[in-house]
Amino acid sequence: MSDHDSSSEHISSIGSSIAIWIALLVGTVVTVLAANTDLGPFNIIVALTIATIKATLVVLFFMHVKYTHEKLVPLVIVSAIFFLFLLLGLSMADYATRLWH
Amino acid sequence: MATAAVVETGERENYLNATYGLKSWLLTVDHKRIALLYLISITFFFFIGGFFALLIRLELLTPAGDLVQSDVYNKLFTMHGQVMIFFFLIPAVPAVLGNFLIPIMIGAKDLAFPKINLLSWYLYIIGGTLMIYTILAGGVDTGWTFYTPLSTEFLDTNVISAALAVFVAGFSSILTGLNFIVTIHRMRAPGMTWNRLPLFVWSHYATSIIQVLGTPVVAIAIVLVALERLLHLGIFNPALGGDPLLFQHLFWFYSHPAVYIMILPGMGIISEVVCCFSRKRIFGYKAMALALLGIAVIGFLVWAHHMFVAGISLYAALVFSLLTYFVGVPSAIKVFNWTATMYKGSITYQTPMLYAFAFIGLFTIGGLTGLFLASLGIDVHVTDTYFVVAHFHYVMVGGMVVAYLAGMHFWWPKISGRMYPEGWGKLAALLVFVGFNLTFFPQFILGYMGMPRRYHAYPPEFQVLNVLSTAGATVLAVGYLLPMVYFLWSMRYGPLAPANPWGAAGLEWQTSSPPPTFNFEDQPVVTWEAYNYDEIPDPEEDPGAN
Amino acid sequence: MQTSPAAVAENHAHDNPALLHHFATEAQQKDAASLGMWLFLAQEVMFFGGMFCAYLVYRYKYFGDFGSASQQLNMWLGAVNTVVLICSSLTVVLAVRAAQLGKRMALVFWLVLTIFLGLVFLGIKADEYAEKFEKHHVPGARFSYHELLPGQEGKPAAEQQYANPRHAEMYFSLYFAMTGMHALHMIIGVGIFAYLAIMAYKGRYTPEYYTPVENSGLYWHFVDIVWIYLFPLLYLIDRHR
Amino acid sequence: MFQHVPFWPDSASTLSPYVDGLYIFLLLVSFAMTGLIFTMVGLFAVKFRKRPGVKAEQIEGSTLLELTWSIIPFGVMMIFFVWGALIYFKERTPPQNTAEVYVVAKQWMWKIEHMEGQREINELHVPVGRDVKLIMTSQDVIHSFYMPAFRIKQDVLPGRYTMEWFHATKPGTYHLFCAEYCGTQHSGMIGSIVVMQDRDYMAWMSGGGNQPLAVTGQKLFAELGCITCHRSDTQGRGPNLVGVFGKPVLLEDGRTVTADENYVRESILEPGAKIVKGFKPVMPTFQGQVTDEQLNALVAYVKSLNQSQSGQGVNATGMATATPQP
Repeated sequence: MSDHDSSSEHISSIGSSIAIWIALLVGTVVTVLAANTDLGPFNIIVALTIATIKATLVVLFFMHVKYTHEKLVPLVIVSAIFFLFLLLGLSMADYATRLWH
Repeated sequence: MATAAVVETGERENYLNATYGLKSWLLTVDHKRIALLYLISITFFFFIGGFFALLIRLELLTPAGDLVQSDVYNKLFTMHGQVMIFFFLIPAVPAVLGNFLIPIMIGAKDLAFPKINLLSWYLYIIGGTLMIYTILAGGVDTGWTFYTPLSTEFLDTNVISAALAVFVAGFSSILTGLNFIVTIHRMRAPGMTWNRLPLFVWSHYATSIIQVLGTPVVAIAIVLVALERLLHLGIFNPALGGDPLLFQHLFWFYSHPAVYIMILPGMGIISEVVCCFSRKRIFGYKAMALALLGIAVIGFLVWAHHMFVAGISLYAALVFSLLTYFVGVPSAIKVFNWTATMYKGSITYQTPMLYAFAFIGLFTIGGLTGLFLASLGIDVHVTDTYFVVAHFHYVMVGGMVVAYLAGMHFWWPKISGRMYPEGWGKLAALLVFVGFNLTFFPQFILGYMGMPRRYHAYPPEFQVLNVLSTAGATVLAVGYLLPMVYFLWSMRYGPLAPANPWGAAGLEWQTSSPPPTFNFEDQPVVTWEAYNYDEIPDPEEDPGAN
Repeated sequence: MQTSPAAVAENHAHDNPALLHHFATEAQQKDAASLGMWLFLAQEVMFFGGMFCAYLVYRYKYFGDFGSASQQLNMWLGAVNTVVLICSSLTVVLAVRAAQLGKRMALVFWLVLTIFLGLVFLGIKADEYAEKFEKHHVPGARFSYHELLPGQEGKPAAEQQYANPRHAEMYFSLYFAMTGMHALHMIIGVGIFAYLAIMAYKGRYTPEYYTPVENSGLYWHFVDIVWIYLFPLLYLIDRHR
Repeated sequence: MFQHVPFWPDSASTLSPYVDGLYIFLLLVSFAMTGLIFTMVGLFAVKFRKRPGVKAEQIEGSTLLELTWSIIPFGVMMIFFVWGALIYFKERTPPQNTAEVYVVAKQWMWKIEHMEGQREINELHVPVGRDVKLIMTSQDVIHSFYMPAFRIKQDVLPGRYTMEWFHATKPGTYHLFCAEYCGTQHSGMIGSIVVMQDRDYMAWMSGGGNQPLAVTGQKLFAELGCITCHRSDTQGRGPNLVGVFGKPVLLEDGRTVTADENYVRESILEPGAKIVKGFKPVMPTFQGQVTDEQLNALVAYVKSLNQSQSGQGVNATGMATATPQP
């Protein structure tokens, strides 16, 4: 099996998995703390940044994307995010420039 | 390798006669059999949708709403739209021809996920059953667009079952697209590089991207409409401060690219057909492949051009109008390159080629009138009129349905193992072309005169053109019925088809007609470029021609 | 341009019963399954994306009212559920690892633990929903809402400003749509893992063939990621005021 | 100019010639393009038909040609875009000092109110040669107010105002259509636009003893008690509304918005949404207490405060502190 050039052969070590798990827990705590502190307009930015870091950790390590030899999986992820931002961005392009506010 | 074009006997084992019995069909995981299951089901829905269309045209024969009541008329055009779009146009080419041909064209034994392929068909059937239920239970009159708040709060017809039907059919489409992408990436035969893929495969790759990434958005939008009716969630409810345009944004995010789901596979077919009957390599292979991907991606950036008068911001309208013109460039490349492919060819006029001529012409008109609609100043006048109706029928019927017929005739020998009658085929092609233009060209004029769409009664000055249109529709109906009759006839009485009746390039012509269950006797190894017509001998005699 | 994976090992011996007839090699089959799963998840991103788009539009329009309604949720329950989901993601990672190493009972154990954590999450969610019913915060005819906007508590009563109940109802519509769709995915996930646990107990999965475990794990992680965004977006609007 | 062209629609507004002009340009380009493609396909089909002994000549493609037929169409399309955008801009930006007409759409009729107080259903009488702006809203679903002879339509939405304007140039009776599918009697939601000479229009206007819309609004303003806080002589608990309309307003949260029709409407229905700087959020909502027609009257009244009392109202500088906020 080991000679297969497959995207899913990485066996994650228990230590690194637990490290990521702790990082995710810390991220959750920080999210809650930050949300209860007045950071002005940065509250939402901080919340989404932490969420994105957590999501990235899950994707890279728990979902093994960091270890894949395959360029296709990152490409699929990037295109999903790209098209999601198209949806959000171009919709907001309408709402943010309407004159009825 | 093209010497495989020896006439074979029908007794050879193939996917059709490998096993018998209803169960062997309903539980099959063979992509070719699933394609035939789709062929039967989409044909069924095509004729249901066509029947609604005929009733619509009959009603519009006279200015007064005299044939049916307005509520019935509203149900007719709604269900015509929903049946035709979700149950015919979107699945037709991918699920029938794509399903049948993609694995063979890339030299694979099957799609990557045969069971998911069968699941797709069952989802389609469940969605279709819900649609039939909707029709039998009294219909639905939301318009195929389900616009809120009309669909959520002001109608008491079968909106939820129609929404569910579309939702389930949507997942059938997503799974088909997913299957194609994985198949094209992972299942290609040795030597079948990306640069050697037939454009038909490229077109399905581009289509699948839209199916996978676009369909879920309309799925959730329609689920939210159903939940709004069912559980009184209020996401599109103006009374809660909801914006009715939000639904339109979500709906068109998919439903504009959905137009490309319908037309891109058609473009793939036309590329195959034009090359074959010109006996030439496609002009500008890379540009053609890139244009397909370009249309698919840019197609996602233009959706709000359906909303120029809906109350979106002026600036957003400008941006979307500009982006819409960007789609024009790859479309222009395609039309010019097909034309250039014919240059210095050795052209014969079999039925598929006649449809290809028709496609190039009609798609040109459909595309150009799209530029009218993309132009903001004109769109304000002609949107929601018959101009739009004519435009999208030129693209969807003149484009997609004509391409589908081209493909059905082109690959019918491969699918059924029999030749269709060439003379009847040419007659039907002529009827479709004439009938189509007579039906829909007058509607451009009606639209500019200001006749709104979805009207079941109209001012008398519009009658002349409406009568022309209805007359055309009857011709078109005959044009559609004919192929169904002679295809069925040919299954029994048609002459046996050789492996490669057209002398065409491509792996699908190197296996027998019809192909064996696993497509090839031996794993093919590809050593040639796509459309190597210089290396393929012209068939000594065109079995179907004259 | 790469050549096709099918080019590898044309005459590969079909010794593995899990290798389907139309694949040339196990690696090809595995890569196909993995790519298929990722495409499915891409589809899921867009599915939830539609609701996130609606959320973005209305939060932009009705920021204050959304803040008020958000504070009707129990932040601690949301946080606990986040932790539960993160733990379940870890157990899934360990389950996949156990499958890779061929440890059958460990695999069953981690799968069952994942199911348990999933059920804890759903239980807490159900409790939150029940509270919404009691407080009439469920959209519909019985909806009622009379709460201050964020940051109004300290003001004199005459100046206190209340949230627009209609916009709060909009918030709760989104809340139920988004968390409901997420919970539905969780329920499906629990069902899949129950099936996997049974199959794992029967010894269906080996270090050579554990694709179902791996792909279900990807699905579970995705559902986790959705929640990682839902938690701050739904529970933590304007909490500091 | 097109009266004698068969199947050409009436052209009766200042905008029509612009739209027709662009349309004809697009038609010419399209005919040229379609002609080119049809000719080429036809020519190639005949000239290069299969002949014994003649083989097809393989051509890989030509980047130069492909660039040519990408760039030239793109250039032409940019002309379409800019030309169309200019017309759209004209359509979407009403001039100053238009006559204003309020339109309320419902399934399946158009209710029309003139500033002078005339009301009509499914008919709109307008004078020739004047700019007319329609301020439209819907009581139920989305409709669309379409006047083909003026080449203009605009969707009419529940919950907010949309506008369209025109300048009729030719007396006559023209079609009014609902262009957005709105339910069972959609095709019955039609009417007529009657464009009249000034003299006839004045005669029509003077028929019946209606009171102007702004006066209706003024009465409502008193009846609903708005006047107790929004005083016109001094600053009350709510902002002074004199001279506010059409001006930028500074809000409590630091934003600045323009006091247009939608703003006034929102302020009545959702007073808490935008608080004017320096005022307390004490105004109750009038959601559900005023009809769309009454809202129109109130909006008309607030607007009228600009003209009638301009001497008093303009204390508020450019950045008015006064708006219809509590």
